[in-house]
Amino acid sequence: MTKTKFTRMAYNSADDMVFGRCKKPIKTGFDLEIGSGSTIPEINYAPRPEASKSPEKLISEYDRITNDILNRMIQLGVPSVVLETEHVQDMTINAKLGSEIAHIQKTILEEFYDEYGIKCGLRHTIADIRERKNHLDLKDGRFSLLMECFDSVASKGADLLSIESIGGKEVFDYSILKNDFRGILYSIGCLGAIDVENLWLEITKIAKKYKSVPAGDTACSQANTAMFLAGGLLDKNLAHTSAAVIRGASASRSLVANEAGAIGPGKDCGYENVILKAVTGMPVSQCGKSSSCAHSDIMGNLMMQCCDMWSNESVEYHGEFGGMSVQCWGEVLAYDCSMLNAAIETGNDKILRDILMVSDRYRDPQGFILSYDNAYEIGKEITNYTDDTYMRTKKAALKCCNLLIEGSRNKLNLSRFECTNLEKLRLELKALTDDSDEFQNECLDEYTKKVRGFIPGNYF
Amino acid sequence: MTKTKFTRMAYNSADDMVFGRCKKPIKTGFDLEIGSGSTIPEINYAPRPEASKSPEKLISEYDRITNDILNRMIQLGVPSVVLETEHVQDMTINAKLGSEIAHIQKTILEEFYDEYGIKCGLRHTIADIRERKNHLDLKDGRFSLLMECFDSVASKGADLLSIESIGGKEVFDYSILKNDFRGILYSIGCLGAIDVENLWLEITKIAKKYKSVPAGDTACSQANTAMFLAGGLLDKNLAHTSAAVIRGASASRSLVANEAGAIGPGKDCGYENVILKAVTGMPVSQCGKSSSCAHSDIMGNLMMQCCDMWSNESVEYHGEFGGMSVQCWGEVLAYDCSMLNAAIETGNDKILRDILMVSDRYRDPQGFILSYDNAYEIGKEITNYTDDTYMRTKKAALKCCNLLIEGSRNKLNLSRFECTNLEKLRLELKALTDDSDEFQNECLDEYTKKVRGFIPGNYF
Amino acid sequence: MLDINPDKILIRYNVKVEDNMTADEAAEELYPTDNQIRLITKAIFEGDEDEVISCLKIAMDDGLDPLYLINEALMEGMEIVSRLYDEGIIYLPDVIISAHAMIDGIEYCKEMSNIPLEYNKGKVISFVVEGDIHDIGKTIVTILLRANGYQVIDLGRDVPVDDVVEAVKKERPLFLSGTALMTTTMHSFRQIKEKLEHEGIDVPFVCGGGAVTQDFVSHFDLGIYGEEAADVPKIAESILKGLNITQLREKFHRH
Amino acid sequence: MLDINPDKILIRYNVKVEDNMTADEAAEELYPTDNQIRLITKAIFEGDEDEVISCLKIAMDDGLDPLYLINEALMEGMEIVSRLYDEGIIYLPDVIISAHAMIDGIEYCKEMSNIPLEYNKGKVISFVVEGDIHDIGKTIVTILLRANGYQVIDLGRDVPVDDVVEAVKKERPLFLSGTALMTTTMHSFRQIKEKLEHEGIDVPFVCGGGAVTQDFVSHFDLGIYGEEAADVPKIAESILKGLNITQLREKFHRH
Ligand code: B12
Ligand code: B12
Repeated sequence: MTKTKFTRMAYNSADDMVFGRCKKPIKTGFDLEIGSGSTIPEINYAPRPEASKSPEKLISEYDRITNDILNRMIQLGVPSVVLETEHVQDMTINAKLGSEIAHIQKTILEEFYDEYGIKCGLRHTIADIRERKNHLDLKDGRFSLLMECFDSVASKGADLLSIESIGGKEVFDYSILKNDFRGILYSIGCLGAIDVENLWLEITKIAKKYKSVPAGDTACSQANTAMFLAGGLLDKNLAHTSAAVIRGASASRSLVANEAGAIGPGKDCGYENVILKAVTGMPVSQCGKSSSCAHSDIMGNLMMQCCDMWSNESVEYHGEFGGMSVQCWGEVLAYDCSMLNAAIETGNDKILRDILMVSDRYRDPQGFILSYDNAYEIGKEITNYTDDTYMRTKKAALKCCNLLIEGSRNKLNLSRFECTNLEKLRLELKALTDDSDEFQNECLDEYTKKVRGFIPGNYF
Repeated sequence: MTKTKFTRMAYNSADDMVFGRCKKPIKTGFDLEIGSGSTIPEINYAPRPEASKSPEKLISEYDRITNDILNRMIQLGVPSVVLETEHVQDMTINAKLGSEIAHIQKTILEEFYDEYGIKCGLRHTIADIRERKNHLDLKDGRFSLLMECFDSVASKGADLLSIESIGGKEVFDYSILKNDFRGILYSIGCLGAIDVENLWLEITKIAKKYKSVPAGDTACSQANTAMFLAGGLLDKNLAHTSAAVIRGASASRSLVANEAGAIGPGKDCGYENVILKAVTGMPVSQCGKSSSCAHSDIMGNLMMQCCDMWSNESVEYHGEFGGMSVQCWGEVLAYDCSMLNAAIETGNDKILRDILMVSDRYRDPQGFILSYDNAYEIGKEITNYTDDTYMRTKKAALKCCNLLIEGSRNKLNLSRFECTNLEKLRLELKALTDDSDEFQNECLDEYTKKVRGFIPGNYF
Repeated sequence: MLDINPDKILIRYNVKVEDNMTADEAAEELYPTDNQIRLITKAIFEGDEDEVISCLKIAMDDGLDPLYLINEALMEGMEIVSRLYDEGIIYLPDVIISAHAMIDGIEYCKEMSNIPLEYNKGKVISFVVEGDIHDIGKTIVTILLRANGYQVIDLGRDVPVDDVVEAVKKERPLFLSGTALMTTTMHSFRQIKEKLEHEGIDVPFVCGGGAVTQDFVSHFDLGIYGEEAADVPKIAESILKGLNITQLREKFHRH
Repeated sequence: MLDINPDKILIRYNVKVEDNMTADEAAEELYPTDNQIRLITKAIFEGDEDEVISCLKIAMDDGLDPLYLINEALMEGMEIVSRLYDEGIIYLPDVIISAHAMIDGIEYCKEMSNIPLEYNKGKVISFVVEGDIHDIGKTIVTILLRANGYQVIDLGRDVPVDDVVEAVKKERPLFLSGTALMTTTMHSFRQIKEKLEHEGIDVPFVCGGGAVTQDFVSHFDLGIYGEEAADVPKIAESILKGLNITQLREKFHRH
């Protein structure tokens, strides 16, 4: 059973949401306070291709990365920073490797904290290794392996624990390429939600044991896959209206982690986090403009609107004229945060939030949906159906459609193609039953047949 | 003889200066308007090491870079963009190579303009090739070679012409490592100023011939060398107070280009441009936060305060997860500009300007000096001594000292070392004669003896 | 809350350049004139498999040869689809639906043919490297190749180096298509290439996926880098035409 | 105009960690106890060349050996200077001034010595690559090496590959120190290295400068990458101690 139910919004109005501040700030790491009045850069990195040749090389790579980042932060006068290490498979499967890296990083953080008093913390995002060559293996051996890794990185000092869970991925991958929203909702609202709950009930226990923070999940495997397929304005793999609706719906899935005990800051790549913040009042990490090293989205500024941590998602470790890549991108993040913090300190946070938001509000349907006022509305749909993850996902999706349609009558300039797609989508969603059991039973049948590799036992 | 004299400030008060708008906007390229109500990203790049193996490879490298950048701008919905190509020696010495590249780039810009209507333009910054192994060769053969290259890139469609001139470098390099401010002022205020005038009287003629824009110079070889030596907060090669004073003084040198006919936007790396904008009302390009690919400064946000174009200075062309490096950094610039433009459109430009400025105002003496109000004050010193480049340089430098001393009594928290350095510096400057001829004669003598490679004939 | 006139700060180029023609109209202009063939290509375009089969049936009843129908109707229809996708007029899901209709059509033609009909332009092996589970790009590549008439052996994701090498040895494909999305996994490409070389197998190796860069791929001899899934069928065609690695790189390396 | 309380948004770590000791006090703690030697090291620290010479004179009059004075007083003083620079207590211009005083002192000792005195720890060739005029980094490297007792042959900037190779052949230095600040010029390093190899010369090649990355340098065998000018004397010392390339990289490659 999940623990917390979010039956009402954490904020009385959308306008109360700002960056750098949330209803439920947290303390962790070395003097870190997240969401209590300032934004914090969260720097992410990926080892060079050569570095994965041996465990020693990999360990030393993270050692160097960590030192480089902290050195640059000191050179710039940055008061606080979070480092995120996203595990690659080896580091999770071989928990000793992952935790050795956590240990080394934490030791370096401590040195810098002792010498300079820089506030800092370490997030480890465990790789979801439950995907095998032709099917998912969500509950058995691989599940224990995952938990073993969480346990050992937490024991070695990782302050924030996260995962990008893959529950529902098999059905999603099948459906998204066909624009089949029935399958998409089933993946997000049913399968995904079930798996997230299973995962986070356990992760929360481990976090408690070591006093680390169960930080949260993301619907990366659904909403970000869609966002990437949608791509830039001229890409033609997926209508951006579809991607926008999937994003809105995915909040329902990510929220389950918080219901199961996660307390934020959710993973940077969860663009749906702004909805989660509205619902839970917990701090969030976001990426956008300053993660263009990792990917291109079309709401780069907007994503700053309500962030508590601001992240570059990931950059390969290599040299640039201005230093190592992690230093350059870390510097961008640090200045972004400094700007946000200056706005907070001078009482201009809401104005800056709005400037950031309007600069992308009409750039793309995805940004429109995630504008904090709209995000808030989507959150309300979700809190209306607390106990039925299917219905709340469907309602969130429908709300997205309606917001977009309304928006398109106003300043949101949709292409003809997007309009057609949107209308089709809305009708398809409307036609779906309101009866969760009925929906699930039908889908179970249908997708077991259609999707090779969909094993119901992973969920039920 | 120089043409224009700036005897009074272009703005009645510092507060009238904002980003995206200037008193003397210019039109160029394909529908570009610079400084007339919106900021524009200016994207810079450097070829991969392999690409310089042959002229063909180099040409194709710029072809790819140009296409990549424009594609990304379209994908993001960016309305206007400038590309800057900084020549490497070969491209200038071999003017055919440089102009072939200009031609290819311009052709690509035209294609994109025709297909999408994106407003765009091309800057070529010619390499100052007048530096030989052991001495400078400012006036003779190499000067003509320079002008030949300006002529041919302009004839092939480069819209904006620039150079980072090196006049005075020999004496500066000698003096800076000894913290000898006498030599530093001589380099900037006398030698540099003379060379800049010689250069820009000619460049302006060429620009006129082809209707391209004589955009401006920078005191890179002095002020940026100092800034780089100063480095981050913990670096120990040069006191940041010295670097700040050199920056302020260097405006006097860069301004000579505008007196000789340059009409902006000055080169991105001229951090002194804000002072130039205050004096001339011409548009400026700046770099800072989003040029951390190229270098680290400690005033990353502040430099956005009054920019008309916003630049990444330079990034090596290579792959990142998010695309090619030029696309990723171009994206950062584009979002930054979009934020600035959204502030303009919603009438919040001054608030945002101030947020950006205060976020770095007290981070470092250099940022403090360049805060627009202080920059304006320095500009006033310069306009007070229009006809005497030595005196205006000295007065600007002294003004910097006084501003810093005053600042340090307030919120600018200087280290003990910086305070000592600053006081020494101020006394040294104060002790210098007010008689320009006397100063120049003495220095000519002194530095001819001291500096191997200082050839007076380069200037007189 | 602030609001803004977006036209002042951004341009939705997708809207701006959207053709006045609808996709249907654009396709209409491309259908062949022969009515029978036209109906089949149209059914392919519309992704209507039932319609494809029933049109094929009629055409065969009228004496048209199954192989002829594959080449002149089914493949032709799919070419229209690919072209409109390339031109940005239709979207990937449309392509996928059409591809399924086409594949059904081909199956039907095979069944109905008197002589055994082995229709494909060439065999391709496609996989995601060891340690990597990001497979949606690979799936798209596979679909587009099939849509263009290639037989694709899809090895799946997280495929061990040796399995790839074995498959190549066994199948001797026209080329090998590899996907990797992580810096830490793409070194498998190099291992595969070395093992293939060691076995003396000289098969073009096309590589792509999120983390893979042209520079990385350029460092090994058999490699061709492709940026988009849509490049793969084009590369395939060039390989069929006999272009060598240098020529392929010349043509497809954009950065 | 807005204003702000900066303590809320940034930390001036330089101010925060500034030692309570002044540079003079820190140096005071490091001077040797012997008073004659102490005076010389102090004069070096203060960069007072006249004082250095007059102290040396007195010491020699008292019978101290010039070579002994170089090693125990001048070099010792310079070591204090280098150490305080490394620790961030004094700044580069101070080092430079001290270095000049030390070099004057060495010259004086040489003059006064009965036996011909060739004092240096080793010979180093330093240059900026062809096509590159960014030379201030090289100048710093040169100064710091000299300050640490090395004899530096400074070839200047924009130095053709062949000139470097010739100089190495002629001078057979302890190592070669190259600077490059542009991606387009640093390939000279590779050329120099190849030519040296071709001539069978196996001299450590230390490379640095703005555009040079550790990855680039790691790709050729003789290369050691250094990030800061201050690393060069340390690398020099390690070379003197006989560390090989692998060990040097292990020690100095930070990224
Ligand atoms: C969605 C996503 C996921 C989804 C995958 C869903 C799926 N069905 O594949 C999920 C959530 C599962 C996931 C998980 C992880 N991910 Co992930 N993921 C992404 C993301 C955001 C988008 C990838 C995507 O789907 N793109 C859309 C598809 C269509 O694009 P594509 O595959 O690149 O294919 C296109 C082209 O490349 C081309 N193409 C593809 N193949 C081929 C082949 C040939 C021959 C050619 C020519 C072309 C070609 O065609 C396609 C369309 O044109 C990327 C970001 C990025 N920049 O790529 C990160 C990314 C790849 N992931 C990353 C990471 C780190 C992970 C995790 C390890 C994180 C973690 N610790 O949990 C885990 C993996 C766990 C594990 N077991 O190993 C990193 C990799 C960093 C690195 N080290 O290199 C990235 C870059 C994100 C980042 N942090 O910046 N991820
Ligand atoms: C100042 C500067 C100039 C000055 C040079 C002044 C001088 N006295 O050297 C001037 C104005 C002349 C100049 C000109 C140009 N520059 Co310039 N310049 C710079 C800048 C801003 C700072 C360089 C500097 O002085 N740094 C301070 C010194 C102390 O640092 P350093 O040399 O790196 O040395 C340190 C370490 O590297 C180390 N080190 C140095 N050598 C060695 C050796 C060894 C063995 C070791 C271990 C360590 C080591 O010690 C030092 C201190 O610790 C850089 C930016 C950057 N990111 O580097 C651009 C930069 C190098 N320049 C650049 C360019 C393009 C140019 C021009 C071509 C531009 C143009 N078109 O006009 C011209 C050159 C014209 C020509 N004829 O070729 C680009 C190069 C890009 C590329 N392609 O790779 C850069 C990177 C700027 C950018 N655009 O991003 N430049």
